[in-house]
Amino acid sequence: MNIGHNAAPTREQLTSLYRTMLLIRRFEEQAVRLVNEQKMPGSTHTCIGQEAIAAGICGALRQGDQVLTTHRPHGHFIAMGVDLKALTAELMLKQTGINRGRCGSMHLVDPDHGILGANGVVGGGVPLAVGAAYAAQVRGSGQVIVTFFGDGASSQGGCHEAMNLASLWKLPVIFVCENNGYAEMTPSTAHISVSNIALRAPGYGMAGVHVDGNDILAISEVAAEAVRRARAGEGPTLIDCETLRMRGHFEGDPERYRPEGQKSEWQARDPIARLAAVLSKRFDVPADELEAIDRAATGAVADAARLADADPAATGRDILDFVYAGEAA
Amino acid sequence: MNIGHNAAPTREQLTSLYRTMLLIRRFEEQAVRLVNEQKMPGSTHTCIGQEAIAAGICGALRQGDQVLTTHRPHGHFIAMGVDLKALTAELMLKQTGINRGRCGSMHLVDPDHGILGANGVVGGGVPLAVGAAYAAQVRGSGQVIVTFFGDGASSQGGCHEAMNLASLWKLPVIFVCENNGYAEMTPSTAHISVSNIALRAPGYGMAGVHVDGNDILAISEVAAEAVRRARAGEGPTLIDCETLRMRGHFEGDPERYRPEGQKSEWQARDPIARLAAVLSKRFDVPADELEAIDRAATGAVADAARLADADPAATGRDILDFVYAGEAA
Amino acid sequence: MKELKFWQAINEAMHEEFARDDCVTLSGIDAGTPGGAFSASRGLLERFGPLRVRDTPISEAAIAGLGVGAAMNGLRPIVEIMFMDFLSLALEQLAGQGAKQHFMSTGRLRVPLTVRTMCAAGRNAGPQHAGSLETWVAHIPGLKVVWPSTPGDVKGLLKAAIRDDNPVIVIENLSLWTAKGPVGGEDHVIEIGKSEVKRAGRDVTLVCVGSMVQRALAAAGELSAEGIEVEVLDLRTVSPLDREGILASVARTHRLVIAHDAAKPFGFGAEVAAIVAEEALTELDAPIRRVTAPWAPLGTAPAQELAYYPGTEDLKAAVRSLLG
Amino acid sequence: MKELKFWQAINEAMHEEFARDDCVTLSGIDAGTPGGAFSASRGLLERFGPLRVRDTPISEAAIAGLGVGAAMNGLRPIVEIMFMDFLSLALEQLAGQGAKQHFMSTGRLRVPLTVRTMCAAGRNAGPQHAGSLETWVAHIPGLKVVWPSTPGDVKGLLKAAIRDDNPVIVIENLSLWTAKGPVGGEDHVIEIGKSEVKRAGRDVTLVCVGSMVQRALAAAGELSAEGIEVEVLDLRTVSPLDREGILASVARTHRLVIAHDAAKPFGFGAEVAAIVAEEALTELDAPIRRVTAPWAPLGTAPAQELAYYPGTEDLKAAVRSLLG
Ligand SMILES: Cc1ncc(C[n+]2csc(CCOP(=O)(O)OP(=O)(O)O)c2C)c(N)n1
Ligand SMILES: Cc1ncc(C[n+]2csc(CCOP(=O)(O)OP(=O)(O)O)c2C)c(N)n1
Ligand SMILES: [Mg+2]
Ligand SMILES: [Mg+2]
Repeated sequence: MNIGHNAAPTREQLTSLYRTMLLIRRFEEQAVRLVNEQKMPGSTHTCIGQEAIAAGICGALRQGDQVLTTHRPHGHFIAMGVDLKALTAELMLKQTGINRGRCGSMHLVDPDHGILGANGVVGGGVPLAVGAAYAAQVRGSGQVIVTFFGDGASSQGGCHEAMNLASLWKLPVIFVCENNGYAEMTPSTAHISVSNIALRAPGYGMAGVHVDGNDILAISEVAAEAVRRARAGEGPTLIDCETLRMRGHFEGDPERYRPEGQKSEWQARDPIARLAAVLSKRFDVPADELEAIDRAATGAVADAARLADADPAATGRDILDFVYAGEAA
Repeated sequence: MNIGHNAAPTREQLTSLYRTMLLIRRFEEQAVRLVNEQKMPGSTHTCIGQEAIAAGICGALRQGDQVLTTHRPHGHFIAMGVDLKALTAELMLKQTGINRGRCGSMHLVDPDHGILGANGVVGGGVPLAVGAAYAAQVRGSGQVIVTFFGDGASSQGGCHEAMNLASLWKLPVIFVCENNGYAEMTPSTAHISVSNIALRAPGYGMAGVHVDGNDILAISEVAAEAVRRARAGEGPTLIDCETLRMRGHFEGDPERYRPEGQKSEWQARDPIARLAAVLSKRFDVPADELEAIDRAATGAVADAARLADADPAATGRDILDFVYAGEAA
Repeated sequence: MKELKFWQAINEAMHEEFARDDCVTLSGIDAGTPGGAFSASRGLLERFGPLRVRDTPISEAAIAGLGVGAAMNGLRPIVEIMFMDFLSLALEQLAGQGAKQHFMSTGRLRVPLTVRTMCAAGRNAGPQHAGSLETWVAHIPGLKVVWPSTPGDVKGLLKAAIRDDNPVIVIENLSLWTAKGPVGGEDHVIEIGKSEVKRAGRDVTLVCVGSMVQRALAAAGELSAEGIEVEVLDLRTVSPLDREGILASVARTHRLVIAHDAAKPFGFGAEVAAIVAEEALTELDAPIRRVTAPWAPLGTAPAQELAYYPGTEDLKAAVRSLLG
Repeated sequence: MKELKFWQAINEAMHEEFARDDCVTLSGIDAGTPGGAFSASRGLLERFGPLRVRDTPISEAAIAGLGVGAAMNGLRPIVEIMFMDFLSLALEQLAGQGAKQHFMSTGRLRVPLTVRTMCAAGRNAGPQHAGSLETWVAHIPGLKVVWPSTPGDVKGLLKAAIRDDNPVIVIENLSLWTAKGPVGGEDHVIEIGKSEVKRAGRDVTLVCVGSMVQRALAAAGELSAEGIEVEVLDLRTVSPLDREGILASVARTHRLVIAHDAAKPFGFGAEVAAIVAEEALTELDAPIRRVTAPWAPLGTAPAQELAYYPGTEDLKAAVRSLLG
């Protein structure tokens, strides 16, 4: 779905975004439970509170566009329409997972749905996105490439190098910083030297926008313009989305670093509740329609988990497959 | 010598800067000849046209301050007062060179004169400078650390990481970009996405200044203020010095990439001639005094070369010395 | 002797060295306020203050450069590269810059730097988080690399690293984090470059390091019941390797197995094998055997990890195969 | 057959592969307008245009990432890391990202990337510019590493690298730049992973690669006059190593010397020695010998470089010592 630059979003468009955001929220809430039940080994990073960014940015893309994301990737995968069952199975490290249990939460990759990968290495995907965008430019494929990265990742040298290059070559790439207040246990003020990363855009001769990361309407508008620019050959955009990670860095994080009252303050800015209010107030969407969307989301993620749970765990038998392309797997 | 923030420079100060700049110019001209005579093996990068930057920045430092520089380091070494004979001997790869012929032009290092090293790796010294500045801060040594780097080096990830960190920690470091129009054979417009690197300073919450790199008065003023800030604990400054490399990237470079008329245009901005004009017009320094300075410089570099030339070439005997500290050399 | 967990031994070593020398500092991601992502730096910030103990941005190149540069200007810093995989991001500053400063300056600069880094093998950390990449740094003259296998060893080797006037990389296995063991006092410093026989045996030398030592000891214990006596040689230091220690053990046993979690080609098993093939070929009564990870990235799933890393059974099979 | 200089063979290989496949691109510092800092890409920009042939900023991580990402999205890119030393800056994108994409995506992504990089040994380029660091990449599953020794080989191996569906690092010795030799035509593609006997001999196998092959052939020629016949085995590929080729040669000669310009520990000499010690120990009539650079950074001065790298005399002495 592509919300036009100036066109006001329609009821259908917003309802669809609402559906995506709820699907992400319910998926993540379920992931928390599954981690606690020890059904998702390894570390799991959820994006509760950040759903509007995934929904809004990915919602502005079209078939063929590509996304590279981070160690906190579930929202982006869902917004790109991956199969929920295969996704859940991967997080449960099942043989039937998207990546046969090789990747788990942090290294997920699903090119069939336009996702060139989560990344276990902070900032690792940003240079890759510029490469994918270069390929789009050379091939004239019309693709737009999005790379999500955290406030923490903005301090990686590779991000800087990639932004300079992308701006110079006017590549069709969008840099989306999910500025969620923390890198692990360290608050952003202790690891980045600016309040928002979009302030770095002028230093690359690049368009930069700072946006409320919990406001899906604002994000969708910014995303549509960035996509338009990229597709028109006008070059990259750097978008800083101000948000807050509402759960621990990983599930199990004691979160000792939270200032008092922070979460309840941000609760009031919850992106899903805000969109629900818009839908009901501005578009007169009845409460039971919103509830039906929620029920459907809850049902969909539960179905996925039930099916995935029954699947066989990944085995050690095929660990040597796909080391090199062009060899028998 | 330290030109105060607001105080106008004195005749003595400017004469001293003139002496330094001429020493660098004559040294580099001689280096060109020595390369042509095959007396300086390896690649030699000269800084003709850029002398004001070395003289102005290093001239604002005091004993104990430290400098890290690049593969184009001669000017900085001379401005920091290294022994001309030992420097020349090193470039000639003599046993008596500063680094016993191990380093040559590109990897020179002379901590006894406050220089923690040239660098064979573009941008390689910038993170080191931040480390040295951190040590200064912890030890309360009052030192200021300067790191020179090229326009090309600004695209290195390590520079970005270092700047973010230095700004966050308010380290006593000065980032000096010698923006000389080219990185090897590629013009700056083809490799950096902004016209001057100081435009990146706001993205680090850092002070940034763009200065005419051929105007010693302007550089001295900017340098004095940056040093004051660093010493006062106000944090780093990013200085972009606009200049032009007047010779090839290395001696032997055919310079096919030069637009016509470029050099003659910049000849009119020659930093040494401009300072000579100031000295004679504003300070009534007589022509013969300026000539004497020149003669002294020419003589000093010639003496250094004559002495160095007579020294024995570096041998292969001691190549295993100083691999690890604390072992017999 | 007092018993401590592995991470507590790291913590104690740092506390002691911080107290002993004002020039010791610690910088790393989450190293300060949170006391380390895995608690190893707990209490340092409170005790030694925010100048000496500092959280950094996620900037591995700058973290390494910070350490090298600070060491060049009078500190004796410890920096953290959270996982060994991320040495890839720090390698220029360590191998290209730090390793060469003493050499290039003909002795006038020193880089008394300690780099702490973790190996997350065995924790379902997946393809980009659990690498055993000691080869990258062990190949570089000017660097040293140690890899302790017990709480006592990590304390002694970390203290040695901090006091060493050269850049030393200290690899810490997360899988050993809560392993308990006796730990020496303030003067417990272990010499870098020396291996230790962790179990003596006459039949086969089993060379290993870090968390592999536990698997090797388990294998040796089980094989002993079969009448096979394995000598477990814990290298402790991956660079420089202890030639004398290796050759002495092979001279006793005449059979050699080397085990590591890194991929086989260009791992330290190759170097140990080459040393023996050069200097003690005639001592060998059987081919050398290497037991290593396969030639593939690592999968995340438990069964994949289990199949990937050499286990006690693999070690036993390799030892037995030499005794035909 | 036509004779070309080494750099001309590189140039011709790229021209041919660019013409053959629209997806082939080249990015690197000075690669475009100047035609390469050392002329290897001459004429490509003019012929194939500025989209496919491009100058990059001095950003080795982004250059590598550019290549990997472009390969993941349908191109068959060539990228340049000017000198092998600077692989340190690109290593995460190559080893941490590029090498694992095919594996992680269970076969759905491919990375048909070629990385050209130079070794400047022997040109007074100094401690940070002349490294032989093939170990860094040869240790990584998912990557391949080739190192040609002649104009014919560089053409054939570079073409093979470009056509390969995996990331391949091609190392080019600047010291061979103007060496002339016969070069095959458009279909001249050399299989990656296979060594070549560059000179047959019955007494000693001398394993080497790249510019060392010339020194080995010189040594073999001189030793032949003394009645010693050396078999010079040019590995051509450093990863994966040609086990069969190595073992077959050792089975013929029963004596093995390995020579390289990299430091000895963890160099490919260790891996070759280990393979033989594992699989052909009983074939050996003498200890294995490695002839390598010493355990030190490199100095710039000519005499220092001369003393540093193994020369023909060192090779001859090593061979003779096995026949003593
Ligand atoms: C290069 C690198 N360094 C360190 C880590 C360990 N690590 C994993 S997530 C994380 C924090 C990332 O913060 P941010 O980029 O803000 O993303 P967020 O977790 O907030 O979404 C760190 C330091 C890593 N994975 N990669
Ligand atoms: C990391 C790295 N990449 C490439 C090179 C090769 N190289 C040497 S000098 C140079 C150009 C540097 O340009 P700039 O930083 O503008 O400095 P200038 O030469 O103009 O003073 C390049 C690419 C290098 N030495 N290091
Ligand atoms: Mg964050
Ligand atoms: Mg420049």
